[in-house]
Amino acid sequence: MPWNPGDDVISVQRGPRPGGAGGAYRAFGETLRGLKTTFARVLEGPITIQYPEEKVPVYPRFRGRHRLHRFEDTGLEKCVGCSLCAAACPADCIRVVAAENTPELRVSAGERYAAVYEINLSRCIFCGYCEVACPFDAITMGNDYEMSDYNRSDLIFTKEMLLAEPFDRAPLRAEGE
Amino acid sequence: MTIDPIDPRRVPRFDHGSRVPGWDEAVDLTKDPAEVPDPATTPVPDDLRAAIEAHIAKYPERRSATVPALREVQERYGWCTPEGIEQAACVLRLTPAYLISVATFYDMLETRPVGRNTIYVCTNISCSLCGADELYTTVRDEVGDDPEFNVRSFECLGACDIAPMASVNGTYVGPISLDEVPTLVQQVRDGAEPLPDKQLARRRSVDPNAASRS
Amino acid sequence: MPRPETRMVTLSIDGREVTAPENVMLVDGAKYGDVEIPVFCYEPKLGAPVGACRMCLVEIEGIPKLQTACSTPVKDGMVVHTQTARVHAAQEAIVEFLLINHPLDCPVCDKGGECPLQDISFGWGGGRSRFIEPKRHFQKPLALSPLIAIDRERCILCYRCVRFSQEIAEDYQLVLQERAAHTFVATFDGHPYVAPFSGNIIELCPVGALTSQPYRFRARPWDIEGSGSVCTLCPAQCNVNFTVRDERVLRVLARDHAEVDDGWLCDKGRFAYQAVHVDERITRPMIRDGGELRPVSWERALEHAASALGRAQARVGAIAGGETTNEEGFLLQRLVREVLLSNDVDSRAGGSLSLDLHRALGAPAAQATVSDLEFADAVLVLDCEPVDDAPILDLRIRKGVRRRRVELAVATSRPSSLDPNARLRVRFAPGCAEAFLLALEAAIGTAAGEPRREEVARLAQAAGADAGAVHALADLLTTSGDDVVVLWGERVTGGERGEYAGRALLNVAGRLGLRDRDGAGLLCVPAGTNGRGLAEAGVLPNAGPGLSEVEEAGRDAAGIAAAVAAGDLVALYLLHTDPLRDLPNRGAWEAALDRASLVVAHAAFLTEGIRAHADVVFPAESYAEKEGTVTHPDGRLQRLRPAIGHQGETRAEWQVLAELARRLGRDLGVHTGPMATDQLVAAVPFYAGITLDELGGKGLRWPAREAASAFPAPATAGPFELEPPAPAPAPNGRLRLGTFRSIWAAPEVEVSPALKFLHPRQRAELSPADAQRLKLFPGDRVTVGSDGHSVSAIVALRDGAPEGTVFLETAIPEDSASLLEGPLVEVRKA
Amino acid sequence: MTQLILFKDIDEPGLATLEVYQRRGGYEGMRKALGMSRDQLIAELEASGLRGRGGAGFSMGKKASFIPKGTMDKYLVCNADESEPGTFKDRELMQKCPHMLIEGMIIAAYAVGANRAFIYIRGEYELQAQILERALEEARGQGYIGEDILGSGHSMTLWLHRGAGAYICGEETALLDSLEGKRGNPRLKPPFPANQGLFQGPTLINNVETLATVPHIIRMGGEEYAKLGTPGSTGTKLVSVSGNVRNPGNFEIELGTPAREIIYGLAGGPHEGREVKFWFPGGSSSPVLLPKDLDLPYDFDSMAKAGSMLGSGAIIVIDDANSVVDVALKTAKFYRHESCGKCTPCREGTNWTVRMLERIDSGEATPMDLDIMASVQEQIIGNCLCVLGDAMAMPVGSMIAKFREEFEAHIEAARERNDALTTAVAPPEALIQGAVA
Repeated sequence: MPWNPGDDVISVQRGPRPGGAGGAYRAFGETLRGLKTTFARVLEGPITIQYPEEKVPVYPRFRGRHRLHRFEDTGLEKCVGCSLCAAACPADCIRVVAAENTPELRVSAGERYAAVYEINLSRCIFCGYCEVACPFDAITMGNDYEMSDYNRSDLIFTKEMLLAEPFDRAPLRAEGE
Repeated sequence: MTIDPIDPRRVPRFDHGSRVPGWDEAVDLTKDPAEVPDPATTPVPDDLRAAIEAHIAKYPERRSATVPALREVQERYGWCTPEGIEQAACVLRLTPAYLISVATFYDMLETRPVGRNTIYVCTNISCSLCGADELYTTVRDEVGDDPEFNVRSFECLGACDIAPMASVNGTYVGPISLDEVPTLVQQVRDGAEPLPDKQLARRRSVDPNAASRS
Repeated sequence: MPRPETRMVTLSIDGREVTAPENVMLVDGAKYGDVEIPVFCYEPKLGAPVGACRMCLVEIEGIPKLQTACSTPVKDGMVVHTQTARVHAAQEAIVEFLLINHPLDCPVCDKGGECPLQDISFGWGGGRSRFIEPKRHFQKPLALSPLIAIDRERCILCYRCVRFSQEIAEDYQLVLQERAAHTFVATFDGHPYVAPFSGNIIELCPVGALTSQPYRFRARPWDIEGSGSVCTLCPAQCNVNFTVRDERVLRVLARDHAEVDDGWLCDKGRFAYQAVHVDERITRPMIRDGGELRPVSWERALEHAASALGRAQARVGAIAGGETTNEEGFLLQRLVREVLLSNDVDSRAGGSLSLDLHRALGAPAAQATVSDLEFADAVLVLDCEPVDDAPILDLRIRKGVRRRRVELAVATSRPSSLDPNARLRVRFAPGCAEAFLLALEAAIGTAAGEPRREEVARLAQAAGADAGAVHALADLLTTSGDDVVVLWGERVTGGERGEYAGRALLNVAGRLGLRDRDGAGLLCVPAGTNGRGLAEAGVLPNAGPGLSEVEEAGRDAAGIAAAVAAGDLVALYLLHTDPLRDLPNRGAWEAALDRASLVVAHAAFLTEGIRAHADVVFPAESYAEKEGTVTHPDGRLQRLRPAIGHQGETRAEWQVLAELARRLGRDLGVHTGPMATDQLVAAVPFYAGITLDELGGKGLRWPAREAASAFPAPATAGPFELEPPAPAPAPNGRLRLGTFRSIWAAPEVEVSPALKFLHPRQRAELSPADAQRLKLFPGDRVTVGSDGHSVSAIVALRDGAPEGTVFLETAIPEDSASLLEGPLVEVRKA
Repeated sequence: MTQLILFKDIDEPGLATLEVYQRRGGYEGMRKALGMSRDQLIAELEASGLRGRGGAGFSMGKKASFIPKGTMDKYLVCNADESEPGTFKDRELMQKCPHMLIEGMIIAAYAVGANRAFIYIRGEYELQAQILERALEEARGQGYIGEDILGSGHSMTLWLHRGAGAYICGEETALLDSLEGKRGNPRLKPPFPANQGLFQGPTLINNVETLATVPHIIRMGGEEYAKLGTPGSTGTKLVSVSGNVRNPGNFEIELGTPAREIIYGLAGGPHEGREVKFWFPGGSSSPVLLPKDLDLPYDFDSMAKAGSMLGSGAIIVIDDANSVVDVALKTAKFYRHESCGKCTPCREGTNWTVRMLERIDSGEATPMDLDIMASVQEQIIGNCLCVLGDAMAMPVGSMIAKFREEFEAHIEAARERNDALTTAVAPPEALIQGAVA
């Protein structure tokens, strides 16, 4: 078929020419609109949070770093080393090695306890399945979110670290906030 | 890893209501396994052996004589003692565990020491409708903690016609009124016949048709 | 006895048409149609169903009541419903009843995650309980034995463990006590449940009531991986499944193989895995330095061994122990024959046989299989104690007797644990199997009408046996049916006259027509795990791979010991063996090891001979790390697969052997494990064409393959003309010495924490009559001695022991009977 | 007046001896039977319509005809383990006329070709066992038991086996296990004892009364015997009446006699001023019947039609002075104690029922528990290995169904009593896991 260049010509619509009031508006209009908000809030003062001196409060159900718990009355660990958290963990970051309680060394209330309980926080996705899986409410997701470290191996939290009170607690949001 | 030492007494343990001996028992790991006793190391009294062998002869398989053999053991030792069971096991060529399994199944075979005089008070429906429960408590109270007695409330003894009744050393007696209990217990203590005129052996048929004939 | 043929029937289950073999139970039949019927008490391995748990109730059209699917055989045209409301109601009811007193402590229960009760409660339960009364609670866990813990709260009284004890192991130690809701599983009067097969109840338990003490809390099902392999702790070569977590073997489970182990394991096989990870294990090469074995680098150990072997050259003798694989044995004989140019290589403990006899006894036509023991008309157990020598065969024989009424005869010196099951028991003097077999042959002749009665009497007397019993045995073997299996211990062909005993055995086999008959034949229980495979791989002084002729026959084990002691040989190569422990005549071996200028050993443990005499020790692989093949006594090649990586610095043994050869100037051409297998298969004509893939998980019996026709035929397979042997010595105030090796006599048992308590101590088994004559009582300490050697032992009376004989154990570290040279010994009060 | 068969000479002095028994025509049936062929004998038994007197009521002749012919070891077992609460008829028969049983057994053994026979007598029957042993000695002395009995070519041994106290051993397969020296656990059926019974051989098991009737049937002829009773339930039956009646004991009645006549006529009815509240027509395992059922004819079919069963013929009468809860608890406790523990529904179901009833009794229950209890009974019925579970579930279930208001009232009353005792601290007995009664 013979080629007819006329068929492929497209017409382009051009914008208005630069300059004039319209030009000025186009150049600064949006900026001014933004500045309107700025100037409107000037009186309120700065609201920057001075992290790490100040911390953002979290919602109560925020899933932060895990915590292991003890019974308040006996001081025994709630964890019996059942390893269900490890089974539930989609990131495979929990390792539990159980051992048996003896009359001399009683660590938990059941027959067994977790001799080794490690969470590799560099792999954890904070999904909270471990908390859901735990039949004894021994592990819960805490509120801490400050977990950065200089060394990967330091991100493997051991049982003692998980049982201990965190140094700094992340503040909770108040009711209705 | 450091773990705070915790006083084990502070740990709550289950408070259970097991009343079956054995449920809470672990084995003694220092004992040897209980295999079929070797005749070379298990002395069996001759008369016991003869009695058990006589039972064995009645059946096509030796094992059948288990219950009769256990009865022999009980008769000889008062209850199925571990030694007695081992002796019977040796003659029967079975393990003592097998015999204890059978012995604990049957009510009349005792696997704990008991008194020599057995009084089974029937407390099943027919008898208890006629006051067997009171009879049982009365007999218990009368006997007290006399170690010579083995008083048990028993399931139906098959003598509801003389309810409330008891089997005293194998002799069926009834109906027993509560005020006869002291006499009965005394008779057993003395080794006398229990309530002779109330024994089943002397009872005549109550069927009016049958009675009219003889 | 012909095996039952299977016919297929068609039935309808839940509207599906299902074709299943006739007479299988509905539970199994339903699986053919992908229908699952839940069960607790049903386990086909345990024999007839008991129908106790009632979980498998189903509706069968035409029968008003619900029926237990575990006890109803499938029938043609049967219409079954497993999903009706009635069935669901019944199943929910049973689950509710079972959970009434179950503690539901799954998180702390070892069974959690692999628990049938959990699965069935989820799958078929109602999901709720209306039981509000307090549950019962007991002390837990309680010990049932050092190996097993029992938790009675969790028990659902399914009877499996008790049935195992009573109907499979037949030890009758574990029973139910009391009745009704009070029923519980226990033993007699607090005795522990210790028996060779007790561990199987752990695997049978459908809840967490019986748990393994060594495995307790070690791992949960999602932490572990399974790895199938073969147990090489005894010739039974059971198929096992290792449970591995973090590169450690934590448990051994049975891997059902109907032709090998029938799904059971002995306690040694089940718990001796602990020896893989104990501190006592050698995991680094060692060299004797200043009188002490010290760990060194591989380089140094190899260099030292290679140069010393190079210096010794042809004056090297090599012994392979039972745990050696076919490949290792094959490479060892190549190293010795091709590189060191020595002929002195052996794997048999009991002395050498002629090549012809090896061929005749190993001929495929004369072999019986393990399952033949179950389906035979008659089984003769000849001079072996299955429960000690190959435990799982003991269960198989019991099964045959119990279920198929196999006629069992036991002909041994020592009373056997199978005696109560046997129709007939014949005792003969220790070491007199030859005379006994000749007597038996003559008695079979008599039964066939030959006038050989006097000969029987004379030979029986020479064997120390009762002539009447020999006649009775001949009658039993000839009249009970054509399929007769003779299970014989390698002990028969041991000793100086082993050759003749072997011929006598072939004569008996010929008389009974065992050759060329399916379902009948001979089955040898070798002394070492892989005795058969090593012989076929050429680890014999007078045979090369495939039982081929060798140009010049070498010395056998006893000959090697004598030659080393005499200085004719200077170096010893010990692969998986400690001669002081495993071989007879400890005195001769002590002399030899003392004199040898070089002893190279592959060993996993520092047993006495290695500790005192080895100059170079290479750490030996455990069976959980090994790669290779072993041959079952019935000719089944089975494959070992590594379950875990090599522990410590351990290296594969084929690699060490190949490396030594390379350093000695010869490349064997083996760079991987499978290459060694390929070389072996190429060298053994009757293995031709076998590949590792073909072996797979279940192994392969080479006698059943076509290549078996390449098996070298013996010049003659009998009947042989045999001279009567010298009669058994009369005790004359002394006692005949009989020896045996206990199932627990193994270094693995000594080092396993859980099994330690079982390791045997020497005891002298006597008949009550002898004890009375010698004024001995059970528990007395005695010394048993002959020719200057003596061992100390504790007196144990045994009613069935023949008069005039004392039995002592071998293969134990102290006071082993291998120190004594029979045939007569003196027993004195210590 | 009823024609007496079994009890004809029951109080004759010395009837337990061979001499008196033979004087009264004993062992004539046996002599007659030994002259007949085996098929003839079984035909006679079938013609008589005799139904088993032990509880199940299965035709005796039919059962005997199931025993395969052939030369294998066959067995005859007499079930003298009479332990159903309320039943004591066999006791009187064995005690007063042991030879009648022995004669019946010889005939039955001859009829089915059994060479080994056993009497399994419950362990508690000391006196009866002694009498039977003596009678057996006499019979052996006479050559009635032994080799080639009276020249008939039939040989048999007959031994007495004493039990040791377990109700479940009255169940025929449990009895066989017990006789083999095992725990008395019922076996799975099929195979039925007629094919694989004692020591795996074909076995005929019958109750004492059934076997004791056999000589009379042979003597009278099956047709003649069948004229007694009703067409579906032929012959006479020993009935044990006990409980709240004036004259408890065994009575021989023709089947089909109205129940009222037995309870009021023979047993004298309830005591002065009392009324029948309900009654068990066939031992404690039969569902209870009400006074309105008293006019039913007492036979197998009528009892079945009324929703209960004739069972072993043991009538237990409960008068209006008794609480149905007590009776239910007593019944349930008995079956809990006697369950063998083999199958789940029976072992756990009986235990659960007892514990619920104990709660009801101690005022810890709500009417909802009655629903649960009724549903537990339904969960037991039909799901067990043998009938023991059903034997508890049926009467207890029937009591709940028929006396629901009384149960509810009892719960209410007990609760109020509890509320009144505000000081009660100790846990009620019911909460502690069951004791051996």
